[in-house]
Amino acid sequence: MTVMEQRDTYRPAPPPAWQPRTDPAPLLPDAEPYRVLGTPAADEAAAADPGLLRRLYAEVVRGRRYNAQATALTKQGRLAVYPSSTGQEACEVAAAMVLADQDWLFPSYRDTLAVVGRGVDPVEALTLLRGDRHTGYDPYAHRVAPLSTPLATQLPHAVGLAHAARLKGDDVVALAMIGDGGTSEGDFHEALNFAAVWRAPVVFLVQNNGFAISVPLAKQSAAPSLAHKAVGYGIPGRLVDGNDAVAVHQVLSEAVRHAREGNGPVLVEAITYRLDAHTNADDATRYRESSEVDAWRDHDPVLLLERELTARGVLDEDAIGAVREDAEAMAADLRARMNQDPEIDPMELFAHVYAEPTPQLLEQQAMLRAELEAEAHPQQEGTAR
Amino acid sequence: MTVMEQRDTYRPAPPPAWQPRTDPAPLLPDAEPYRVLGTPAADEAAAADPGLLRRLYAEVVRGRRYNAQATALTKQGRLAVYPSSTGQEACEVAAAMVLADQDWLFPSYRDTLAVVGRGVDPVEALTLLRGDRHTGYDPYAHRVAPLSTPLATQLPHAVGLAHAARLKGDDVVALAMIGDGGTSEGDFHEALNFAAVWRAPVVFLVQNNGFAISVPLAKQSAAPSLAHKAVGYGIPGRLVDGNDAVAVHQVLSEAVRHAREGNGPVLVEAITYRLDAHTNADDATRYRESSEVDAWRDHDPVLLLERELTARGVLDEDAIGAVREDAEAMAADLRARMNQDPEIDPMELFAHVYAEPTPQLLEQQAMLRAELEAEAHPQQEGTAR
Amino acid sequence: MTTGTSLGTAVDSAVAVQQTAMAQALNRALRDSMAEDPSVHVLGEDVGTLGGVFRITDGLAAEFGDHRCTDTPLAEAGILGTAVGMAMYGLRPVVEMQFDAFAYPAFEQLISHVAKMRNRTRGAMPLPITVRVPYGGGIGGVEHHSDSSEAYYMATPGLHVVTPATVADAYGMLRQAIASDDPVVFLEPKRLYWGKDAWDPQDPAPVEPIGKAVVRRTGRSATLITYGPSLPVCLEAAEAARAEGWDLGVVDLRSLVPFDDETVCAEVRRTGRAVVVHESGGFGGPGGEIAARITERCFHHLEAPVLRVAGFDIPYPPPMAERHHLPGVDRILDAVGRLQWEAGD
Amino acid sequence: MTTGTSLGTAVDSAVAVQQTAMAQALNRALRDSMAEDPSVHVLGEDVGTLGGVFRITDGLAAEFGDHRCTDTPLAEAGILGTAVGMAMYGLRPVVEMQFDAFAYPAFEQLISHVAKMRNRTRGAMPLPITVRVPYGGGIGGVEHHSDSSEAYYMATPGLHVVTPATVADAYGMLRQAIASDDPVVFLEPKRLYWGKDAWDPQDPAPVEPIGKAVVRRTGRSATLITYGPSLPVCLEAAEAARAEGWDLGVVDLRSLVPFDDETVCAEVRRTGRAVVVHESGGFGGPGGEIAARITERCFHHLEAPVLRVAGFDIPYPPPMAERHHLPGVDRILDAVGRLQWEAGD
Ligand SMILES: Cc1ncc(C[n+]2csc(CCOP(=O)(O)OP(=O)(O)O)c2C)c(N)n1
Ligand SMILES: Cc1ncc(C[n+]2csc(CCOP(=O)(O)OP(=O)(O)O)c2C)c(N)n1
Ligand SMILES: [Mg+2]
Ligand SMILES: [Mg+2]
Repeated sequence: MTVMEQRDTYRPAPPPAWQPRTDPAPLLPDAEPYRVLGTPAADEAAAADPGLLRRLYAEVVRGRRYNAQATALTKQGRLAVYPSSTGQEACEVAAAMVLADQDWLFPSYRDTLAVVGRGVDPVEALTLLRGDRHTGYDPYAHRVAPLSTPLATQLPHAVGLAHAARLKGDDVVALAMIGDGGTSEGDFHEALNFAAVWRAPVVFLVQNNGFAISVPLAKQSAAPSLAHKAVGYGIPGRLVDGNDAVAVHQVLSEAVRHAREGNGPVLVEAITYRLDAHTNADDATRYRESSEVDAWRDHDPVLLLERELTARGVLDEDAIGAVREDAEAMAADLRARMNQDPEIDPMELFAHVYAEPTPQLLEQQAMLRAELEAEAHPQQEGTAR
Repeated sequence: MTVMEQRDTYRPAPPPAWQPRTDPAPLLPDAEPYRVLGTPAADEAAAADPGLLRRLYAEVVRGRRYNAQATALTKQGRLAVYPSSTGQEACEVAAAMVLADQDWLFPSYRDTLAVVGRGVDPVEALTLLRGDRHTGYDPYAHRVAPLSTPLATQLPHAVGLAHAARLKGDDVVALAMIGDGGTSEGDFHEALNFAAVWRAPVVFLVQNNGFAISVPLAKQSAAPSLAHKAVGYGIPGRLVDGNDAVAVHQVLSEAVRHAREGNGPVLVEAITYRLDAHTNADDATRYRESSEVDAWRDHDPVLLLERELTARGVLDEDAIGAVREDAEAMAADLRARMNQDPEIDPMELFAHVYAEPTPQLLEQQAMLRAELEAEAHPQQEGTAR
Repeated sequence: MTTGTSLGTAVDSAVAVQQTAMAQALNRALRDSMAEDPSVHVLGEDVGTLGGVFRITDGLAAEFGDHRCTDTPLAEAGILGTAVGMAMYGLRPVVEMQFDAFAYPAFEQLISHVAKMRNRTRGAMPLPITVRVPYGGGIGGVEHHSDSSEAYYMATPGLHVVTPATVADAYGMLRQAIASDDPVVFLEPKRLYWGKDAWDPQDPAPVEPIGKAVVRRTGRSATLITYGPSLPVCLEAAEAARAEGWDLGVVDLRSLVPFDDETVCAEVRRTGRAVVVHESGGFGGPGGEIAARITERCFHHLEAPVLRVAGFDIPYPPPMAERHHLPGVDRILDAVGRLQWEAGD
Repeated sequence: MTTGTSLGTAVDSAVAVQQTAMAQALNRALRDSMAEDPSVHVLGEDVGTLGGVFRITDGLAAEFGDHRCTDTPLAEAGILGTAVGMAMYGLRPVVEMQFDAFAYPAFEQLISHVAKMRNRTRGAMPLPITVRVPYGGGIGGVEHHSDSSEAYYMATPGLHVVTPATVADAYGMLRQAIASDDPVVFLEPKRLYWGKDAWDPQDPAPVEPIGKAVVRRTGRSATLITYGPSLPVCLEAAEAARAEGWDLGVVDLRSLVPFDDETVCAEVRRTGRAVVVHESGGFGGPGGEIAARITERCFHHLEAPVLRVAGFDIPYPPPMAERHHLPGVDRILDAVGRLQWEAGD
């Protein structure tokens, strides 16, 4: 058929593979972060489960106290460093609470609180930051992956684990935590994409605390919101007030349910603020005004809950006092236990490099053992030294 | 102020940093790929610039012929490998045409056609695939970066270059090309994000040809469209029928204008199809039905233009014949020149590793020189060998 | 280039056994591992429907299902990173990197997690992951398709780094790698993929465990120490050396980590002379480590310094120039000739 | 740990000169480079407003503007990849990687583009990029904050790999690196950042060019060969060795690529004994290459094999255990003691 003959049969059409795909509309986040406290939704929440609000309050207060205690421990030289989540306790606490026992948490280095929330011993959760061990807890005991220092790298792990569990037919959701800065890393992108394509049951929680160390969000992203990234993977993006513990709890619970029911991953962006410096070693005055910090102090997660609950008469001074006492007891225990010198066994350096140490490692271990013995018993040495 | 006192002043509010950010709506792509040919928009296009349509047609036909010739050269052992863009010529041709002289092109390994479209000598554009040289052309001569084999890695280069030009006050737009598969790489994400934050004048052109080697789009992404990724960076995403050369030309021209005027990057997804196998070494029947290929043959970019232009009376058999002859001449020239054996200077191995060869490289070069001399004059050797 | 010459005496005697290519043996190893152990999962780019660009995973998706042999999205960090998560949940992922240079995007996952996870968790969370990396040149590949990246992996504690050079080892060592509770970087010499050897897939010959070097040829004059793609070249060189009056031994390292000091040093102590041969760049490449540790252990047995024949310290050249870059028989014999024969022997 | 002892005789005599920390000298080098050459741009995480987590870029954004010293989004491949593009357009980017292990995400860009671009384009497109990598341990850093990654970079042709160990070199070599038309991986020993030395920022002492090693201490008995964070340790060891009757020389390599065979071999030929000392893991680390090339070149001058003292072949340990891992004075002296003194001398 020549072109001229084709001319009459010319039926213009869109490209053949083209079909209207998923509707993007339901994947897009709302324009405003979801809030409960101080809104009519708080009535419902309080009516539906008044115990939950009190539990959230107690946990947020404990979390705040934990952060303060850990920061104090850095000053006493008992911790090498502490990246505090002060101001972000609502996210930390809710992330741990929404998971079922068999679910997995994939924390970033700032998420000690969420780790402790899963049941990990508070001291074991801190070994990394104390400096005696890397991961101090058995990840399988409470289904908590190691705190991840390389940003965003734990996200693909969460996807792989959730995918594997699904392949095995197990009811497991993985919740992976990351900061606003971390969303710029390639691993964030790859993890979300794999999860979406595989429909893996993963909830990605971005705590947008406004800064990556000194770098403000405006230098990190030009997106309408970080939750808007979700549509690019074909998954729902949700935006929540990260200082409103009840709202975070609701949004994450809903996301976990969505994932658990086989609908694939969800991206949640929680708008929050880091009230402390990046770590005890950081000087936040170099990059932000105290007026900004003050504005956020008034939107503090502890305060928001306290105000709401007292306004509702669910909490009174006595109840608040009891919660604070409980937090003090936790802090005292942590302090006491962290004030003990951890034991270091130098031979452990070689213990877990491989299942079986290589001949080379055995040689090195023998060398170190000999050195330590010579140090301990200098008189037994053959040479002058 | 105690909590109880605060109770009365409790004014619930959204998080302090929260402001309504960019409106996402204008960033989202239309639901259907933009088309011109066979639609009323074709009237306008033909009226506005009838020469453009004919030029596009001539280029698309030349491109098709170039692809066929290069593939034939692989069979004759004149090229090591050729990743054909047969079926995708509309994108290749338009990408080169929309750029001004001072602009830069960042091609992927499949984009030899676009490289040639910028003015690079067709033989120099093929050295990489012939195997005598890596990049055969001077990137500065026509402002074309080397063909990039590692997928997506050239995208951040485009961003950096465009950013640098903007800092220097130069009017330069960078157009970076990538496939659907390449969008899964972390570098894609990082490049788009940097470009968006820096408002760098970059146009990202994704040729979605349905496959990454054997992997179909459905295993690559669950997004409504790849263009929907744009909103996650706060930049416009556009969707176009990639086999409609006029539509691609319009959308890319508009994107280049947008970037040139300082509005930042644009992400364009062109829906197209690779009619040939991935490369001459690939067997596409292992992963797709010929019926699918046939459906696309009917939506071929050459055919779409030919039908439109003949239907409009802009082209007749003679004109078509002339275009084809021109393409044949180009192919004959390419064939003739590629049939000459390229010269290899083994000493060049050491020439461009550093500005000045290291002492170690000089030693190695001397060794190779001695070997080659011994090979050339075996009788002059001292030893038996 | 000689590939697939019969290696080892055991194989030499089995005359009736069929000729099998290394690619087929690798495919068979994956299949047998998957059949025996349902926790073995293969993932990578094009490994499913296509069976991999080198066809190493051919037929696995059809036999075991897409969920056992999975075409992933195109993102190497994502592939290895999700494999980490899968291993955390008790699976044994076998990851294919399509070409050596395309493993680099996964470098961070490999170095900071795969290699360290057991250590980071004090043994609680081992990662039995096999990372298959087709490596090396000699196949006429364009830019970025012929890297030798073993130096990077060798320098990373926590990884096993192994590479077969024979068909029997391809099968046996891949089975071992998959069965290992440690992460293994399994380097597959691309240019040996289609080299054939007498090897019976129905009755695979047992091979030495990972961590053991094998003396492929005993010799009295000097010892060539090599691995992977350079083994056939060394055997050819040893054959050619006879004409010079040299009786060369050839050691196939097989495993770079762990390293078999014992076997290597026993040979070198006997001959007193050694040349390390590999295709990877010389400077900072594996040969430096190997030569240094031999010297540390065998100094007083050495008649000459341990020499190295390696790829040049340049980016891998275009295909038409690669023969100048790759260590060949002549270059190896030249090095043997420099082993200071006047000094002793 | 001793840092900032006065190094070199020239400095010793300049008593009145102010004490300057290496971090300050690096900062000064950036500032002077930026002031002299408007094409020098600094980019990285937190390099702007904060001045970097180690304060090496302190004040640069204020002095030269955000566009010259830019806080990037948090993505190392993106940082290095955009730097490649900037260099293509004629700028001289200086990239800061916040910690050694956080350079790994940029590995692909470094290996496949930065190292190769000049070669890929036959000289047309050189990339004058400086990649600053704070490296090594000894600062009590948690996991992933103390890696020594020099072996990876050394094994990559196309990169220069250098590391200062003195305040004067920190300034001088960073200036040279930025001025170089080749890409330079500039390794900054973290634990020497705050070590001070007599050095005048107003009148910076000239230093040897990149590619030259410097003999920091001459000795007759044996030569310690080292670089970066281990230099002060070696100088301390040499001092302590006097008590044993050993007169040790110390060579500061400064530049791993290009490597100064001449200076190193001249020293070793004189003493006949050498120990290579570095903090990076031993197996597959820089020491293997160094020992092997010394042996190749100086075999008949050697009374003993070139020994190595290095970090163990383990993931970097937690801070409270790092002192056991790091090569210290005793471990160096033990190695010197094993240099077969009975054999000669
Ligand atoms: C891959 C990688 N690059 C850089 C760093 C250094 N670093 C540690 S925390 C941090 C900022 C993280 O910001 P964000 O993700 O917003 O988390 P936040 O600290 O606010 O919780 C940086 C750059 C790192 N840990 N990992
Ligand atoms: C980083 C990297 N990983 C893997 C490859 C191997 N590879 C070459 S082409 C290709 C598929 C690319 O698909 P797509 O991006 O859709 O482009 P297309 O081939 O369709 O033009 C793959 C996996 C590569 N070149 N680079
Ligand atoms: Mg943050
Ligand atoms: Mg494609």
